[in-house]
Amino acid sequence: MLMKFKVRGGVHADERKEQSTDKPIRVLGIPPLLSIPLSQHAGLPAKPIVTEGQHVLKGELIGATAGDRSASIHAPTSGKVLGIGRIQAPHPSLLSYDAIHIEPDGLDTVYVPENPIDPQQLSAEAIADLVDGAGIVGLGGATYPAALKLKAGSRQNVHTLILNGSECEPYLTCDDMLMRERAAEVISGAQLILKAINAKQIIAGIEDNKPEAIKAMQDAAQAHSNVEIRVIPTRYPMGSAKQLIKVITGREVPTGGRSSDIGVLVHNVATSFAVHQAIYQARPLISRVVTLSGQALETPQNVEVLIGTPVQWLLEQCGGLLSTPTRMLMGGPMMGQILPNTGVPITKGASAILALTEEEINSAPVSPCIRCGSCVQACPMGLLPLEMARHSRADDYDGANEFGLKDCILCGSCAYVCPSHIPLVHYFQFAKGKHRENQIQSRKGEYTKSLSEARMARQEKEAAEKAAAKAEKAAKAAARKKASSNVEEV
Amino acid sequence: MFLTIAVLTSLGLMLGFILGYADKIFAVEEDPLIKDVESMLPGTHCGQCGFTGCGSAAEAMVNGEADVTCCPPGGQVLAKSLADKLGVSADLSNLTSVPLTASVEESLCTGCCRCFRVCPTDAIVGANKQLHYVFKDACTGCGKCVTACPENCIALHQEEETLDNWHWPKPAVV
Amino acid sequence: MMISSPHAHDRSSVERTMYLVCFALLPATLLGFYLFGWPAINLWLLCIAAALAGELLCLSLAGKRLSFALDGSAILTGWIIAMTLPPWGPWWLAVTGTLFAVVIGKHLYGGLGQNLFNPAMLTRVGLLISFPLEMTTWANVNPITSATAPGFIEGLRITFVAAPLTDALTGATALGHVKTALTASIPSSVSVAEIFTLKDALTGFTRGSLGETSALLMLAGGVFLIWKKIIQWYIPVALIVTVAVMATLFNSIDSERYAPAIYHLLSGALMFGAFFIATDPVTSPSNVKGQLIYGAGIGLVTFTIRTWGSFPEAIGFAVLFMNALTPIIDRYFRPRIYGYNYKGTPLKAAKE
Amino acid sequence: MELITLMVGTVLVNNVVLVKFLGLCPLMGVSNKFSTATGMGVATTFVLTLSCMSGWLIEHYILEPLNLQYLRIICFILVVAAVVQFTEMMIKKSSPLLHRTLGIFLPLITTNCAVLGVALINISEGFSFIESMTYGIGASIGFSLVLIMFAGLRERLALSEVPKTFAGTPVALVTAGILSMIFMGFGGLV
Repeated sequence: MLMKFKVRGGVHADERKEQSTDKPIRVLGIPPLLSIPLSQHAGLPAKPIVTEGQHVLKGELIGATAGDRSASIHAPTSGKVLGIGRIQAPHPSLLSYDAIHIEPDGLDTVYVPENPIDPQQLSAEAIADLVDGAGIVGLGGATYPAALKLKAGSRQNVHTLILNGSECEPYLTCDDMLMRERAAEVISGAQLILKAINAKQIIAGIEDNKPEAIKAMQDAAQAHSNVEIRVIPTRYPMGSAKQLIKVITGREVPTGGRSSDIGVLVHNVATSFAVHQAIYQARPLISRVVTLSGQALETPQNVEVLIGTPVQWLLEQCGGLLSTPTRMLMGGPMMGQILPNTGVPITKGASAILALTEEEINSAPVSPCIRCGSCVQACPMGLLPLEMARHSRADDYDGANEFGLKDCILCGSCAYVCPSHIPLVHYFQFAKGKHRENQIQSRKGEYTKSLSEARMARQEKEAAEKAAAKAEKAAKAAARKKASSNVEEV
Repeated sequence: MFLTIAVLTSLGLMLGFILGYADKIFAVEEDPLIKDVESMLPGTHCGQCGFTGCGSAAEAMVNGEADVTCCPPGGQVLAKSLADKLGVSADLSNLTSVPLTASVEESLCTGCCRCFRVCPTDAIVGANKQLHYVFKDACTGCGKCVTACPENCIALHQEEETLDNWHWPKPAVV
Repeated sequence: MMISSPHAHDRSSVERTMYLVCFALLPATLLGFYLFGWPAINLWLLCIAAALAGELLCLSLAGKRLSFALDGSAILTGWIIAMTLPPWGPWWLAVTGTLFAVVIGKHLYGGLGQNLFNPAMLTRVGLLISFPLEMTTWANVNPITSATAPGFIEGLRITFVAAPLTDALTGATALGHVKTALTASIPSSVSVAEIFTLKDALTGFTRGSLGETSALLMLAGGVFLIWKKIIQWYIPVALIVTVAVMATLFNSIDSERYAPAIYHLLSGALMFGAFFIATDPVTSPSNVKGQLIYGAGIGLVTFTIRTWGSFPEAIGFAVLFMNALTPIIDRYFRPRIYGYNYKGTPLKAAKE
Repeated sequence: MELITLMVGTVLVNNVVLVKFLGLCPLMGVSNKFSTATGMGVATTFVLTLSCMSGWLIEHYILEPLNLQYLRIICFILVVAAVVQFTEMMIKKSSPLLHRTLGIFLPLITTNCAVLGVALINISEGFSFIESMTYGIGASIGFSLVLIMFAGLRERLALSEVPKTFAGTPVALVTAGILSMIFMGFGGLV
């Protein structure tokens, strides 16, 4: 019975969280330049609706949703739009993407919507629309547009909303501090989400290494009957939605399905705080709490920072760098992306900026796999990382899929414990990419085949019609000649 | 001497009967391997494999005259599935898996309509004296339009790398 | 720049794994040196040197980094082979055995992590079949401090000049004695009582291979490795439990014919095999279910060959036989993937 | 009880492939893919048991009364060929995929020395009908066991970086040698 509520595998990374929890969340000022990327969420990039030189106010819509899977973006402060230009993306591919550049005027005048809404008697659909209008995305790191989840949740009968306060990645303390300082708003945001998906209860999962946060949330939850604070064991990757659902409800999300298939929806605590701000303070998602940590940083701390703030300015606000870091990361050390340079902007999904030294990364040259099986023990999804890597290295992506590549959540536990320091997650991302590429190619193959068959059919039809027309003309001509010859005989 | 002949022939006859009878029970039509292979080929009859159409290419592959990697539009995916189907091994090195697509240089196109007539998958849209455009999704990179265009304003390009179609490269093998 | 996540790592490494296993072998090896004196030390040094030489040769041929030779896997293989050899064996036995293990057993299959069979056991079985006499002359115990023990020069002469050892200096091991007694249809209860005393088996003061004599030190080394998470307990426990169950079962049926469990567990190389050889990560299955079956299989085959087969010590054959079955075990026994049921079909969405 | 020791003897102790070295060409030819190896194992089991039984019948009811023992090999080959043809038709009907992957090795069972060898050994050992059947089944199980085990090993070998000169069949032959060395451990079991 115990196994049902226990997460399998996972690792015990040394947390190093205490560096950034001694100081409260510091609200930063306005940077000299803001560049808000158009695609900082899962799905299609937003469509810019402002032009160069236009003056925008704080919280005004500057990018509308494009298509059904997208999210809108808003101006973090009042200022002049410098234009829509390319900017380096916080992504290891060194590619750049479009972003709206705003030069703040420092007045910070707030945009007041014409028809202010009364938060009390909002219907479920209204909440979902407001969340969509506020451009709220999952702030845990997946950046999936929250409104889509709410709409999907309300259609299927979801009975439980799980608040993800586990924050299992080392160094990250933004959720922890958020819960400590703003537990009431988090819970009121969760009530709104609960209403939007007409579920019955809220369960907040918080790891047992955050006692202050647990106490704060429990105090805030006293007033609500349908809220339960569940203390869960500290183990990476507890924060992954599938693992959290397994520990709290004992059920597993079917493969290929969504959590709403088993009546559960997971939202990050920061997301529910953003929902609270969007509904009660009519404040779209224009800022978020980011952890700044790592030994190469002068003063590690948590800051509330505007979306689009350049990382360089952010580091300067925190006393700059002690030494040049071996790697600058956005996100946690286990799933975070390496930053090409510090000119990149803070996006909605940026939960942390880490400046790590070699000692913290502890990388080493790769040696051959000795099939020791510690990666199999560490995998929370029960896959066989050594076999998947072996097949990916031999370019056999179907073979890798047979060992569960499509179920891999890229959490990094296997690569963390591999004694040979093999870049397993790198292999799986490579294999997943190639597999998707092959699928797109074969789908395109079928599509072009149907096109060419349609073309050939059309050409045959046209040839047949032409032949028929010619035959008919010839027959008519023959009939006319015969008719004329009859005329002569008569 | 007579006995041995009698025994052997009777044994042979008996076994022959059993096999003849068994043949009727297990009669199976000739499995349409060639048709199977042809249905796997892109079917655009583009001729890049050196055969007139996909049918003759399939036939050549089945009886081993052509290598399974002789079909560029199919790319590595097709070569691999053909190799599995025919139980042969295929070295995929010479097949560039990077798909090429045609694109029209707007400044040079005079709207002569020669290209979209030869395109096997109707991937080019355009009218007389109008600017022509190539639909990337429908284009297999067969290159017929490039030869057909008098102004040579059509060229095959590699897809431009964006954040969506970017993939992780393979880690350096130790 | 194309460095993917994760950007953190625990303290494990191949070197740490290999050298920790060597460290766990140290007590038994030192006891072996003490019991069998200088010839044992010579053999041990020869094995380690031959292993390193073979490794460096193959690495340079394969064009790989020569620093791989220091990752401890070659030294460990040489060390284990030394532990399985008869203590006063000739020098060429050690050198050919170790070279065969490192070159054919490991590098022919592609180097570390890709060999199909445990190199040490490959050598033990190979030598046992090709040089049965040398591999079964077991020197008597005479501690290095005692007068009768050969000195340094004498030790070199025994190892290198390899004059046939007089009968006075050698005798049968427990397993060998019981096996020959059985063929002369002396009931094993009698022959076991003659040769096997619990104290000797535990402390190691009995004839046997260079490092395998003391079951207690083996057990201690094994527990140390499990505690340090270098090996998991599944294979050793499965192996020991299977042998114990089979032995007590048959012993209860016919105590004359079949030896008791304690004899099987503490004699020969069973403890050594269970903790150090069967748990070789490269050639054992990679997940829990597979490891349990693998361990039980080795136990079963060991007991069968020891009881009915013609070879007294069967750990080598059993491990290699199960190594050959490992790819099949890995194929059919896999952990249940999240979101699937035990049969591997996806879980159905709840229809509330 | 006696039959069980005969069975264990043929499967493990004097295994047809690894100790008697019969049937090596399918071992090398078919064992690079697991599915073809299992298919081949099943086909050979079927053929071998049938040919053992018919071999015994022919020997004791036709050849001996008419003392035509010198015809034994020809008759056995005739029977084996007929049984193989029969199996080929059955496999072609039941699973065309297996039929194509086995390819040339299916009709080659006729020339598989294990099949004819076991049938002849049955006669020279003077087994009764039941014994010859168990011997046939034991031999074919031993053959399939080694074939499947070998296929598992080769599939793992296919992905490892074996040095170029040894890649493919040479390393497979070395592995087969090691396997027969392992099976020597079962010597004296029966």
